Amino acid sequence: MSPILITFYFLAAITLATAFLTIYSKNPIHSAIYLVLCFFSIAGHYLLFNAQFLAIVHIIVYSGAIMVLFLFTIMLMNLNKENEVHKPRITRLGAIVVFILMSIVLVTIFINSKTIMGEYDTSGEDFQSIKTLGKILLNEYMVPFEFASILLLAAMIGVVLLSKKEKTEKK
Amino acid sequence: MDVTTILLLLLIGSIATFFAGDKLASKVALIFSLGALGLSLYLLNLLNQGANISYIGEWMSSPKVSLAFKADGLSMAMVLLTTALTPLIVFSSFGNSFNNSKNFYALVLFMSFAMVGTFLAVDGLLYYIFWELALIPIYFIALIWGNGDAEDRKKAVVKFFIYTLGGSLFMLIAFAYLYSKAGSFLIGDLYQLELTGTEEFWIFLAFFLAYAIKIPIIPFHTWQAKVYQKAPTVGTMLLSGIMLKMGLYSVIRWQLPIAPSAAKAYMPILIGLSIAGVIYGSIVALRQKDLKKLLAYSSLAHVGLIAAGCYTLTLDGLSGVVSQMIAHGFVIVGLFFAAEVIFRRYETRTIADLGGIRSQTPQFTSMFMILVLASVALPGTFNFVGEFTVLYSLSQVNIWYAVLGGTTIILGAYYMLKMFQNVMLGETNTKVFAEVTTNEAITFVAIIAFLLFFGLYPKPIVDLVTPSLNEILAVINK
Amino acid sequence: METNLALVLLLSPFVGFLFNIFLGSKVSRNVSGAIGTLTVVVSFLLSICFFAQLNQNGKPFEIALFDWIQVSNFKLDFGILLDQLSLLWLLFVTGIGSLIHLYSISYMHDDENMHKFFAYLNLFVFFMITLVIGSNLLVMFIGWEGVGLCSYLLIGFWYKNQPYNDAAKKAFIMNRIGDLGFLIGMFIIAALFSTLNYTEIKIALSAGNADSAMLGLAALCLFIGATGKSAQLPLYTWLPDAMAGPTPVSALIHAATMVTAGIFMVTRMNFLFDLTPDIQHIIAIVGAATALVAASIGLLQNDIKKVLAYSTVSQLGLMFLALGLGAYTVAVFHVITHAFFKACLFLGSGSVIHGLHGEQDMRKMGGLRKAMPITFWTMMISTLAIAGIFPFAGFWSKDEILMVAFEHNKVLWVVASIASIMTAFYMFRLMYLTFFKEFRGTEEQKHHLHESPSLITIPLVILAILAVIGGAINLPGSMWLNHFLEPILAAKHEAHHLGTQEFMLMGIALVGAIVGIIWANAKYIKGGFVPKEDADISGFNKTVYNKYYVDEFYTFLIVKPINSLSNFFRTTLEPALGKVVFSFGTLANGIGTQGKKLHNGNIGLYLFVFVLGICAIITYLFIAQ
Amino acid sequence: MNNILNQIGIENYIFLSVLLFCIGVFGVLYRRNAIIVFMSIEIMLNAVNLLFVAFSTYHQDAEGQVFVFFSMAVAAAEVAVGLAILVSVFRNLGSIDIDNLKNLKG
Repeated sequence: MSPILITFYFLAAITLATAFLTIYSKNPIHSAIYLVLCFFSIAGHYLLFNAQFLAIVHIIVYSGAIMVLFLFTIMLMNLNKENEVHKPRITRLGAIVVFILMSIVLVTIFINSKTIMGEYDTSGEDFQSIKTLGKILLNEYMVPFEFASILLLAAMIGVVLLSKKEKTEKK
Repeated sequence: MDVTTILLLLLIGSIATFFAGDKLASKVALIFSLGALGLSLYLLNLLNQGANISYIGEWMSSPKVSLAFKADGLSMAMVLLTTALTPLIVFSSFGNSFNNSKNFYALVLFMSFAMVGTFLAVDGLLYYIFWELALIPIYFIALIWGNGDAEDRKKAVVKFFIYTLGGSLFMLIAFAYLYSKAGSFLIGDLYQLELTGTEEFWIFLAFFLAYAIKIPIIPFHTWQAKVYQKAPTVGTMLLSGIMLKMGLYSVIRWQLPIAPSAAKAYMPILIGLSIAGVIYGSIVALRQKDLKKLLAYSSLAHVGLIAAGCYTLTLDGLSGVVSQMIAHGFVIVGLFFAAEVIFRRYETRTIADLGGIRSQTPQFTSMFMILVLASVALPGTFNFVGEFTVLYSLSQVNIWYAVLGGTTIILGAYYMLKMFQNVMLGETNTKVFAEVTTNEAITFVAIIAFLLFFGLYPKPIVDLVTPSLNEILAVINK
Repeated sequence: METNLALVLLLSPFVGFLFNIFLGSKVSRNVSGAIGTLTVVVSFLLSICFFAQLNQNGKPFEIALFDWIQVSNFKLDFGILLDQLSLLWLLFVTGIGSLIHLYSISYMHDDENMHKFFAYLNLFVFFMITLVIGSNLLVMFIGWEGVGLCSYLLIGFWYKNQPYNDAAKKAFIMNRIGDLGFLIGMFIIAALFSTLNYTEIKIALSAGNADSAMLGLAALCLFIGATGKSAQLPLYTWLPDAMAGPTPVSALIHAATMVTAGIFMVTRMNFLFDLTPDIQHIIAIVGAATALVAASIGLLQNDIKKVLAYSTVSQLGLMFLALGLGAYTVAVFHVITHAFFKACLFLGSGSVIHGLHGEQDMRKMGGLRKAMPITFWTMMISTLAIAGIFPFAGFWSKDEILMVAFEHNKVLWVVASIASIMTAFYMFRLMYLTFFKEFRGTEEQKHHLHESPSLITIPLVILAILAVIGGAINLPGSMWLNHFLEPILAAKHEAHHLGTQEFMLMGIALVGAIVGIIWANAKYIKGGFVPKEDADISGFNKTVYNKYYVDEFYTFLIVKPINSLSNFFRTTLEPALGKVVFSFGTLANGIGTQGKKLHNGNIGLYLFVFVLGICAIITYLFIAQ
Repeated sequence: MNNILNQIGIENYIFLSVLLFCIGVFGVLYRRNAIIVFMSIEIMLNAVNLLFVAFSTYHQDAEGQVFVFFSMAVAAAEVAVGLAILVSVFRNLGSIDIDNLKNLKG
């Protein structure tokens, strides 16, 4: 067992556990906190791959921006009570069955597809440093990159419109 | 100069009519439809001189669809039928006033445009588009300007629309399949396809559903009578005079040559069904209470005979079919117009409420009488030429077909004369029946003159269509 | 030149028709009548010219005017053929036609639609000429249908009366049943020989390699056509009803000309019928049966025109009997003599009806001899002729038929003889009831009794003269008609040499006719018997009086079922078919209604289905690989 | 530079991603709270992103990472809009229980 493998198992365990707890916690606040942990562990995986740029972006976007949004929303709705009514038993049972089914299907498929994969090779080239990625993003993916900004702008405007209190109803 | 000019003229006419405003609409429509008639006569002349008036252009590359309009004798005969009837129909409606007449006449011209397109297109998908396009204007014409209770009318018209559309979908499927085999929608490529027996059967069946509903062949006729009754007379004329000929034309142009061995194999069933339509339509017509419905069923009977002629797969059958299509187109338009003339004066189409008109209006009586006689195929009218040739071709296949199909001359005389007696004869009606106006008389005279002239000298029409029918028969018998 | 003359001959009545239909209402009645008559006279004169020419050189005149209908294996032209047969027919059609036109000027003088009457009459003559002079079957068919149309128009001439219209419609439809037979016959012939031209068919037939079964079928179909037009069993019922038309129409169309079209056609196609002996038997039997049935109905009719109508049917039956026995000339001979005396009888009855202002019931006539002497005498002559009294025209022609029948088949001879005796009886019954004894009508009618004007009586006199001397054209000695028609009818029947047997047969026929007359005399003159009111007739007499209920039988067997079938189709089958179509719509609707329940808005459920769907798709894709 | 996968193996990442994804699915199906459902969706998204990065390393190619970058951008937008919708739903219904959102009923 190399240290890297141990790190992987450790991170994987955290990822799965926190993900599961996110879903399982009754208190939305707890869920959110577990989710943050989950995201951090995923960022760890990225670091393990030496994908520094993504790791940092991930932390900024998910753990930073998105989680803050979640938390704000939860606070805004005052949902920190454990008052959620559970779904009917049959639905929960169904959910578990579907979960297992999905896992089996996907795992079986990946196991069976393994033969197609080749050896792990090392090109030796630098393909994922921030510098390289930056070049790729602003050359080949220039247009999609700009579109992404437009998308974000549109989302922003949409959100403002959506969350504005409707005055027409009162009139 | 090629055939697309007719299409363009009609389309422009339709738009121009729409923008002409309600007051001028009918006149603009008449001018444009007359123009189309003149143009098609000119093109016919060119065709007879041997000029190439077909047009083939690119449209879509994938799927490969081209703007292919081919004019041979058969197509030109049908185009002439359309362009000759359109001005007549437009002119016949001068005595009526319609709300929003600009829309109305624009739709009439648009329908004419679509029908001419159907007769000319030789690319499967293009043909299909025109075929369906023709349905849209008649839907609105019948729905908006029809008569009778609005709910009833809506029911009948929507049923008609969905029924015919549903039938045509099978045709689309057939075309899609044929395209997958041939890689092209062009009729020439489709003719050359070598299909297996099963394939031919299914393709034939798909075409048959589309055409049997449109023609209509029993038992697919249930939409017909109600729509004819509810539609405004102009709509009824368009439907019975031209639109149902689209089905018959398509049988000759598309169904038979593409799936000839199926047509040969199922000939007895097809002819039997068509002739059953003749007898059934005649018998149902006997006891109809509504004038337009009676004419609708008479149309069913006549068209049954025409369809039977199509499926004989002989030159006589097909040329008789073309003659009979043209003759029937004119005579049924005339008869519906007579019903309209009566309606304008008496506000009713119920046969029991009529009678005793003859003594008040000798001119109208004579013209109506001639139309009735033409419809029962009296020798000397064009209908006789058609019916004789069709019955002859049936007798060549099997003499009993001719005997059974020939009952139309007995039953047809029975219901038409009964109708005429109840509508026109008898003690003078208490209500005043004004003599026909000049406009009305012109319409009648034009129709009658046409029927009598070609009844005595049908050669031009037969000569026009024979070469193209021979080509089609060559494909069928290859 | 000849072509032009032939065209004038054909089109002259048509011009009269056009004139009367378009301008008739604008000119005076007499002008309209005169033009109508004149155009027919022109045709008559031209027929005489052609006849004289043909008599001289013996060459028939044939010309094809223009192509008409073209089918794959042959072409049909609009052809004219003027040979012995057609000219013979032309002569009496246009001749009697002219007389009847002349008669109509006076007879129809008070009718508001007189110009229309002449228009239709002219049109009829036009179509009749077309029928006769066509050089192929299809041109004959134009005329054939055309005269049917004119018959329809003229029977229903008084269109305000719906029963008259019914009669007209009935005539047209009955004729059309026959026409279908004619059409089918033509189709078979066309299929066999690829032509409809008489001469070409004849040539093709003489080659003699045609399928005899098909030939028989063709002959039978043509004969069915003839039964429709010539009012034979089983299609005769329209003719008595056709008496609803004005009397000149009955005389022209339903006695002298149109109804003989069937005989013309069979004679025309004699070469075909000669090859099909089975069909000839059928024709003979049908003819004899018709003669007997119609004569027996005629015995008890009270309407003066109905009696004449049944007499016409009966006489036509005799002609068909002759045709069936292959004696075409004899049939033609009887057609001509019959045309003379029957036209005269009808016109005479018209004169009587005219005199009585529309009364047609013989029970309300009587004693008219003194008031209408010319009418009486002309009708008397014709009655003697039709009864077969020596030496009037009818004697010769009817006697020939009986002789031919005697030679071939004794049973047919007996039937025909009985029919002749009946004829003599009912014709004299008609005469006695109408002209003898006292007048039985109202006082007012009696007051107005008068002889008809000269325009009516002149044709009567001419026709009566012809009825006397008409037999001369084929007297047993000279046999002019036989010789004249020889080019057309290969003379199978050699002229009878007048032996003992022939004289004996003539004697028997004469005695039979006299027996009939004496019987009538005994009953109506000596016994003073007047037929009972309708309600009082009973027993077998009632059956006969009601024409054996044939009309009722047809109504019950054909018209009623078709009408109830129509009702059934209209009220039951049509909606049922409609429902079947609608059921597709109902089905789609039902699927929609059920499917709507799945869309209950529960997002959880949607997600479940969604995920399961993904699983299924992935699995499928994986397995498919 | 050594390929990290030589030591861990791509299978491990695949299983990790699959499990993570399935947990996300489970969450979506299991919970009624719309926010938690939303979080589950984020988990699923991350599982996929993780796989992208793993394969990017496997192929020694940056394309996968670029794609992840874009998907993050989209996710950010989506979360913002989604949460805004939730807020407005909450404002109107006073609850974000997805079983209450039944207006889609046909």
